[in-house]
Amino acid sequence: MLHRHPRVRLALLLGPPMLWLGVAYLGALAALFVTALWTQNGFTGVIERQWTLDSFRTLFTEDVYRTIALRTIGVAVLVTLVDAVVAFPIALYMSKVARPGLRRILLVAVLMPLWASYLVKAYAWRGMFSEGGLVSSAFNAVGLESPGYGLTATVVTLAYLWLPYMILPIYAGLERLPNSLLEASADLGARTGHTIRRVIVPVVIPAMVAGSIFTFSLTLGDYIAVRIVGGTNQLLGNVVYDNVGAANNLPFAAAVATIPVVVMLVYLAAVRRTGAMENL
Amino acid sequence: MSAPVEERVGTAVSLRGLRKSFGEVVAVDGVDLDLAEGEFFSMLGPSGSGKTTVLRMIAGFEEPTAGQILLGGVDVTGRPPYARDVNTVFQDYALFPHMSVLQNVEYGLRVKGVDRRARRTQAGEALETVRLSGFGDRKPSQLSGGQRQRVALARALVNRPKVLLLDEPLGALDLKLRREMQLELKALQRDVGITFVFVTHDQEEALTMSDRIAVFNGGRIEQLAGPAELYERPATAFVAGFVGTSNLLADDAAEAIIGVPGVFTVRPEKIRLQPAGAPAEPGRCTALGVVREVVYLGAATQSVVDLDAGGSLLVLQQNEGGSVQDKLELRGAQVRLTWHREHAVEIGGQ
Amino acid sequence: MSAPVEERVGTAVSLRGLRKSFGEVVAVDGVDLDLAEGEFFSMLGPSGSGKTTVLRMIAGFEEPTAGQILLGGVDVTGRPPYARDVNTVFQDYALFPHMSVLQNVEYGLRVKGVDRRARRTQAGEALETVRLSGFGDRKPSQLSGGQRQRVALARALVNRPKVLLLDEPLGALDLKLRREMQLELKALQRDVGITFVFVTHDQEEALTMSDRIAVFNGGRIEQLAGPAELYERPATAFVAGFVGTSNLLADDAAEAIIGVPGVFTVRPEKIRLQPAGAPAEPGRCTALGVVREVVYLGAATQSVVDLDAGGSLLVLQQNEGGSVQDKLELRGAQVRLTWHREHAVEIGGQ
Amino acid sequence: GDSGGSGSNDTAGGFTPPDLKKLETLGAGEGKLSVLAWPGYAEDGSNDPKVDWVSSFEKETGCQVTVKTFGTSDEAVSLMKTGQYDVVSASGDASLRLIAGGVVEPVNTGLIKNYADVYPFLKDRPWNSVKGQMYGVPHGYGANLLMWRTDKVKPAPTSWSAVFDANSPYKGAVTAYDSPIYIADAAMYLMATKPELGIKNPYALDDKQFQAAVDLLKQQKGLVSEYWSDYLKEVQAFTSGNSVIGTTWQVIANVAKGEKVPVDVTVPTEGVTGWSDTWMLSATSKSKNCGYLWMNHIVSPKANAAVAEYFGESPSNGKACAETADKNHCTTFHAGDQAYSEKIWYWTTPIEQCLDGRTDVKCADYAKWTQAWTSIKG
Amino acid sequence: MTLSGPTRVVLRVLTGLILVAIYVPLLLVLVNSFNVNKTFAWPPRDFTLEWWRRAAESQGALDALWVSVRVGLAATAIALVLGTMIAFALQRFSFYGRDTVSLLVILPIALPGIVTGIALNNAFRTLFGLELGFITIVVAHATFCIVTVFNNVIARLRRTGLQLEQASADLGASAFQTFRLVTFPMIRSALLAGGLLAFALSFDEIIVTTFTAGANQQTLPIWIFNNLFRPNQAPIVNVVAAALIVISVVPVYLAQRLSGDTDSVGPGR
Ligand SMILES: Nc1ncnc2c1ncn2[C@@H]1O[C@H](COP(=O)(O)OP(=O)(O)OP(=O)(O)O)[C@@H](O)[C@H]1O
Ligand SMILES: Nc1ncnc2c1ncn2[C@@H]1O[C@H](COP(=O)(O)OP(=O)(O)OP(=O)(O)O)[C@@H](O)[C@H]1O
Ligand SMILES: [Mg+2]
Ligand SMILES: [Mg+2]
Repeated sequence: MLHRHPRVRLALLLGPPMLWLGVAYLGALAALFVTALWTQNGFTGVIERQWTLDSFRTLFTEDVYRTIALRTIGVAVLVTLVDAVVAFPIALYMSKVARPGLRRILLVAVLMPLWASYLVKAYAWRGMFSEGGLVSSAFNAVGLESPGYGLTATVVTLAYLWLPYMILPIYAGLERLPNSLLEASADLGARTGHTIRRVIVPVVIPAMVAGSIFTFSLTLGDYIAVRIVGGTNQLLGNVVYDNVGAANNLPFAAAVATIPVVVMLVYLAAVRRTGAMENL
Repeated sequence: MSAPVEERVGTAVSLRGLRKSFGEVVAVDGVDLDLAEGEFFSMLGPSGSGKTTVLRMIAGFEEPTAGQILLGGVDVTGRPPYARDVNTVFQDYALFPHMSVLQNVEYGLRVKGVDRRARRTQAGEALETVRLSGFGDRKPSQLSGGQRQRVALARALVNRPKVLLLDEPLGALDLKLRREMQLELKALQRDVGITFVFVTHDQEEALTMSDRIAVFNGGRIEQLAGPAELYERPATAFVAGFVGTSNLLADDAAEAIIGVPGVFTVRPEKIRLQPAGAPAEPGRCTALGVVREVVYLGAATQSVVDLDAGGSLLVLQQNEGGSVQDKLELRGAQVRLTWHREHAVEIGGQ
Repeated sequence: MSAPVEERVGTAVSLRGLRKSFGEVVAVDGVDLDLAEGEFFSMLGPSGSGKTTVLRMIAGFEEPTAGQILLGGVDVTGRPPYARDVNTVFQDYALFPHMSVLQNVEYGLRVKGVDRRARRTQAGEALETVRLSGFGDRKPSQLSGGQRQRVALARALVNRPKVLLLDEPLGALDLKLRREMQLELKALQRDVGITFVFVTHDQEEALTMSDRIAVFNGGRIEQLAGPAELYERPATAFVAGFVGTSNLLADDAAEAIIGVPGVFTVRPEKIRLQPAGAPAEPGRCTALGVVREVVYLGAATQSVVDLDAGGSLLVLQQNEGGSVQDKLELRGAQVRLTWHREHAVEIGGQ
Repeated sequence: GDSGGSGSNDTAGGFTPPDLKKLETLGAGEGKLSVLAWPGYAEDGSNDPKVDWVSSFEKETGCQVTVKTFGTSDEAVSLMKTGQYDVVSASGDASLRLIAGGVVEPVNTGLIKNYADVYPFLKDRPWNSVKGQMYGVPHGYGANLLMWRTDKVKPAPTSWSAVFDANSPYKGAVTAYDSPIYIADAAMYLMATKPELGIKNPYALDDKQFQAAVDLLKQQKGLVSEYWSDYLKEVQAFTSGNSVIGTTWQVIANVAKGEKVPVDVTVPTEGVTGWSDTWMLSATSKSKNCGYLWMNHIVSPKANAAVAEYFGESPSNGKACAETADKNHCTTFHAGDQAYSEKIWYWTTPIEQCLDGRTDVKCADYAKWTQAWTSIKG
Repeated sequence: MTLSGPTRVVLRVLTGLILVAIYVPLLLVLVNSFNVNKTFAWPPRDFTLEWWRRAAESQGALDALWVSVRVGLAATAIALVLGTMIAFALQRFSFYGRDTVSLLVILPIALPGIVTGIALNNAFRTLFGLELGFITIVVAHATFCIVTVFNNVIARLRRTGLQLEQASADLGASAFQTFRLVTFPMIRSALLAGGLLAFALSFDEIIVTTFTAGANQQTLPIWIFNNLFRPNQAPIVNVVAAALIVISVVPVYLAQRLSGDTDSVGPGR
């Protein structure tokens, strides 16, 4: 029966997940952003359903939000770059140098930190960045001033936390890259640097972009790590959190939340063509 | 077909006692070879016989366990691939998927630092050589198998290497295309005059194209000769079987028919199939038998004849004239097979 | 070779006005066919000519855009694959990698609910038929290409289908193995008596194995005939070129040599190559020319002769005797080509 | 004196809470109770078997307790509004919002036996009552003190100027509490140092006063190494020396001293802010009897002592002082010391109607405070 | 030999350094779980087993672990079903809006967690009238876990193609038999890899969980979060984290072995 009706089969397959994602999830998002156009009673925190652009007006007129948004995007970019730079050699080693046995062990080694609590890892970095901690000892040993708590520490900690999400897609991308391409490059006279630059990097870029979707979105939404190692800095996540969790001002929180959402949607649209979506 | 090796100017490639083992497996077990400049040299052998491994050692992808590799008289054994004046055409072509056809072909010049304009010109010429002008802007994924094969060829040739290594370059093509590419490749080699080292497991391909052929078996060279000698005078039963159909006469049958004990091979096309009553000819061996099977091949007809003396022989008859039906009706008939005494080649039993 | 179709008991497969289009592309453009029970039927044609699509429609993987499919006289056009009494041997075998050889072979019986013991017995027999007893416990990945091919065959045959569909089943095998498997497959088909529908783009393969051959071109059947007729009497230039080497004589050359204007084809093996001074024979066409190229093929030698009257002809000579060197030295020589008048076949120009 | 004592003003805000009925008689327990509490206020032994004042309650009353904790007062408010919790330990900066929003209901203190023992100066205050009607049971209180590293900060500070003055020698090592309510600390400092602003109550700031406090905090940001919101972070910062001076809670100082960190605390001359927490009952609770039983239990001497000691604050029940393990606890935390308590400006939710009684101006409400806090941190 | 000798050496050294950088913080956590200092001041004054002893007695940690495991399993199960369905729909059918669907699948992971968190929190309470609790955590987690399963399964489907299923139908198997005997075994290892990653993602999620957990359910990360803010509890958190790292080797390694091909483990691929 079904075999005659591919449309019916498709509907049966897509129906439940689309109800979940398309109706429930998208619906929740839509409801949130509708809330951004309402207002709340500042004292009781009760949402009043009157249409107003006040939240957005505040968001765009106060410089501080632009500063925070730019800072957050900057941190996300840096975290992504650090992760890409760090993940590349280890992924390359795993996929093209290590033997299968070692490869498996390395993969486990890279995945394992995912199971150690996020908070505990962040506090471990707090310890390392504190005065007298490992990082500052290392800096002092070479005669430099330790960066201490601040944006540097935030970038390092976030990059550390999201590293596995960058390594895995790059590794998978390199795994799919046939060895014969590397051999062909060497055969045509290219030294290793050339081969990496001209053959390996262009081919793994989609994988890196796939990883960057994770690092970007996770950074844009984070408010905890920056509180632990960020010194006096705050990111967009903190503003959203403070307004919803603290001030109970959901309309304004929703308005602020549109910033990372727009950033991510623009980013997704931009990377769509690279084929990154296939590499997630 | 080609001048004997000795007359050539120089030696392009020399392999001296080349060995390679992967752990327990001995892939290449002592190979000595000298390839002349401009020669079309083929390595033929069954799967796993070590052909690819030899090629990869020449290219520098694999380090020999023992032995030396000389290119133009210079020992290059320890050098990395990019420091060797050889290029490879890979079986799967290994075209860079993110570059256009032109960029692929330019690649070798680009990494050597040839300037943009010179690069364009030379790459354009190379593409013309393989009849792909106008395809420069395409991506490899937009080409057919045969076209990709030609891009791989152009990419290697543009560097004017001393030696071109080809690992079953036609293996992925279909029969008709393969035949066409064989002719093209051979003509190209003649034009550019570069030494070709060609790996294949297709005996017809090797016979058609090569100046000399090395037959590999178990990591060693079983016989090294020109196509005709290899085909007409196989040194071992293995070669006889691998290069052409193995038509063996052994033991009693050999004694009865040829008059001497031993193992002999007779190529099917050397055998004449006659009515049983036909008169014996002097100087020809004769065997009586019954036709078990007749297969029409188009240009020829192949018959299997069970010999009265034991064993059976394949006979190939060109379909020059006469009706197909007549030939097919021979099935079950008594026949006489004859061949020149010299065409029964004694082979080192194995 | 085989009895004419009319004598057969029944019709295994009938295709009536079969069409299939994918969007704009018309893959199959009106095909009518009747296949007899027990027939070995081949579909031959270049890439993209629609062979696979026809096969997939018979198997039920593709719904025809128009037309009907009858199996044993019953219209099965709308039925799903599992409700058709046909089985398929796929080009890449499509063996289930997670099952052992035995489990693969048993699969069809298992889903039909045949009990364990009966299943074992029948699968064992099928493996024996393809000479793979003792391999039942291996995984497909532990088999060579030829062995996998035989497992795929056993897996299909164990169901005793009315019709077996084979889509280039030998395409992935190397030359030597392919020849062996051709013989085996043909013998097997004779033993089990099942109708085989065999897709190939290798003309030699089709000629060797088939009772009848349909030559496809652009989604249509160009010629449908037995091997000998197809080869000796091609209906069109396309068939002449695709089945064997196309040796065309046209225009002035035809007028000069054969005496009538038109397009003629002569098979290379029908042509006799003689010294230019040899006497003309009655009843034979004659053409003078110069040997441009000689290629040694092992069992035969192929020459390209440029005709004085224009055009060129390929000539195939079986290497029955004489030295190879003599033949190769003919390059550049003046020669006379002759053939029986009847072997110049006039074809419908295209 | 009157310098502190937000308590002197009994007419809180002047808003009218929703008209809700309080319970008149106590019935049998409903068998379960959902508690929303500051971490450390409702310990059931699951984190440390020795720290448990919930199990005994469950045994006595048959009310099975589930505990959810929150990190800031604001979180408490939003969680309470879900209606999933029966009782909450609300600080002064949350309580009025809960009352005004109709989230919690008036409490009949007559039904709570231990209420009688609660220090009188904690009863009927603007953050736990409206127009003389109590909305909960006072539970414990404490001050936001000034803490410093005795080895790094010399001489010992006596004024908040050490953390507010632009020329503070401790630039880059100052820490401050990470919450909008911290604006009150700045206002309190200005009350003493800039009398011309006319600040009477740090929780009632008109635009000019508010702006002055915000500007002070923006200037302070240059001195701050980090803002803290949890114990661990501050103790670590003082241990490592990343912070050497800043606002703190007594309990944090105790932990730090326990870890042999050389720190000391004081009540600076300008006064301090602080908290006084109240257990309140959800208006939509289905377990109100258990809620009353809980409120009674939690201010009972034993439980009140246990909480005060574990959390590090002053108990609200004088009898608790006899039950503490550390006999000096009540002394350390100035329990029952009305004069000390009067010096504390307890956290109160800033609302538009000025809490200091002014009616000619509008005061900055908490939403403004929140947005200002974001812009202070930048 | 695809890369030159020196490059291999450089890569080996870099890999070593990166692994050190990955494991130093984890090692620190382990060491701190023995640190007598309650706020794990560095360097440790002395070591103690006290925290391990107290952790072993901590019912709260065990309860939270159990909640996390149940949430992880439930969310993974849902994600397996939904992710597989979408993968099949996208791989086996061409229809208008395919791109939109594939975008929709990655949206929950591509949008910051706090957005997903407050959106779901708001929707659960106001739109669906659900009480926050176990179910809401599971729903939220499943939403962003779908993508990992989807990616693994669709990559596998792309690689295996349709032919095995056609072969099965050809041999007489019904659609259900084909799924049971051929399709499912073919995607099993991809399901395992995707499921493992989904579980890991759910297991350590804190932001979305903060907004979707009710009063009575705390997952392990939430428990950790709360206990870091409790005097004297922080060291126990270190113990729990250290124990988790050690224990996690087992499922990760087993999954690697079972899935056979190493390449199929990834946030997808
Ligand atoms: N990297 C390797 N590691 C281990 N064994 C190898 C490796 N490369 C080749 N071998 C083994 O060496 C032997 C020779 O392999 P090689 O690839 O040279 O054969 P070949 O003649 O090219 O065969 P084919 O026709 O199948 O390509 C085989 O037994 C093969 O299994
Ligand atoms: N699923 C499909 N969608 C669109 N076009 C298709 C599809 N399948 C086949 N075609 C087109 O139909 C035509 C016939 O294809 P078919 O596979 O039947 O050829 P074939 O004769 O089997 O070729 P080959 O020898 O390459 O296998 C081709 O042009 C092909 O591109
Ligand atoms: Mg090889
Ligand atoms: Mg096909």
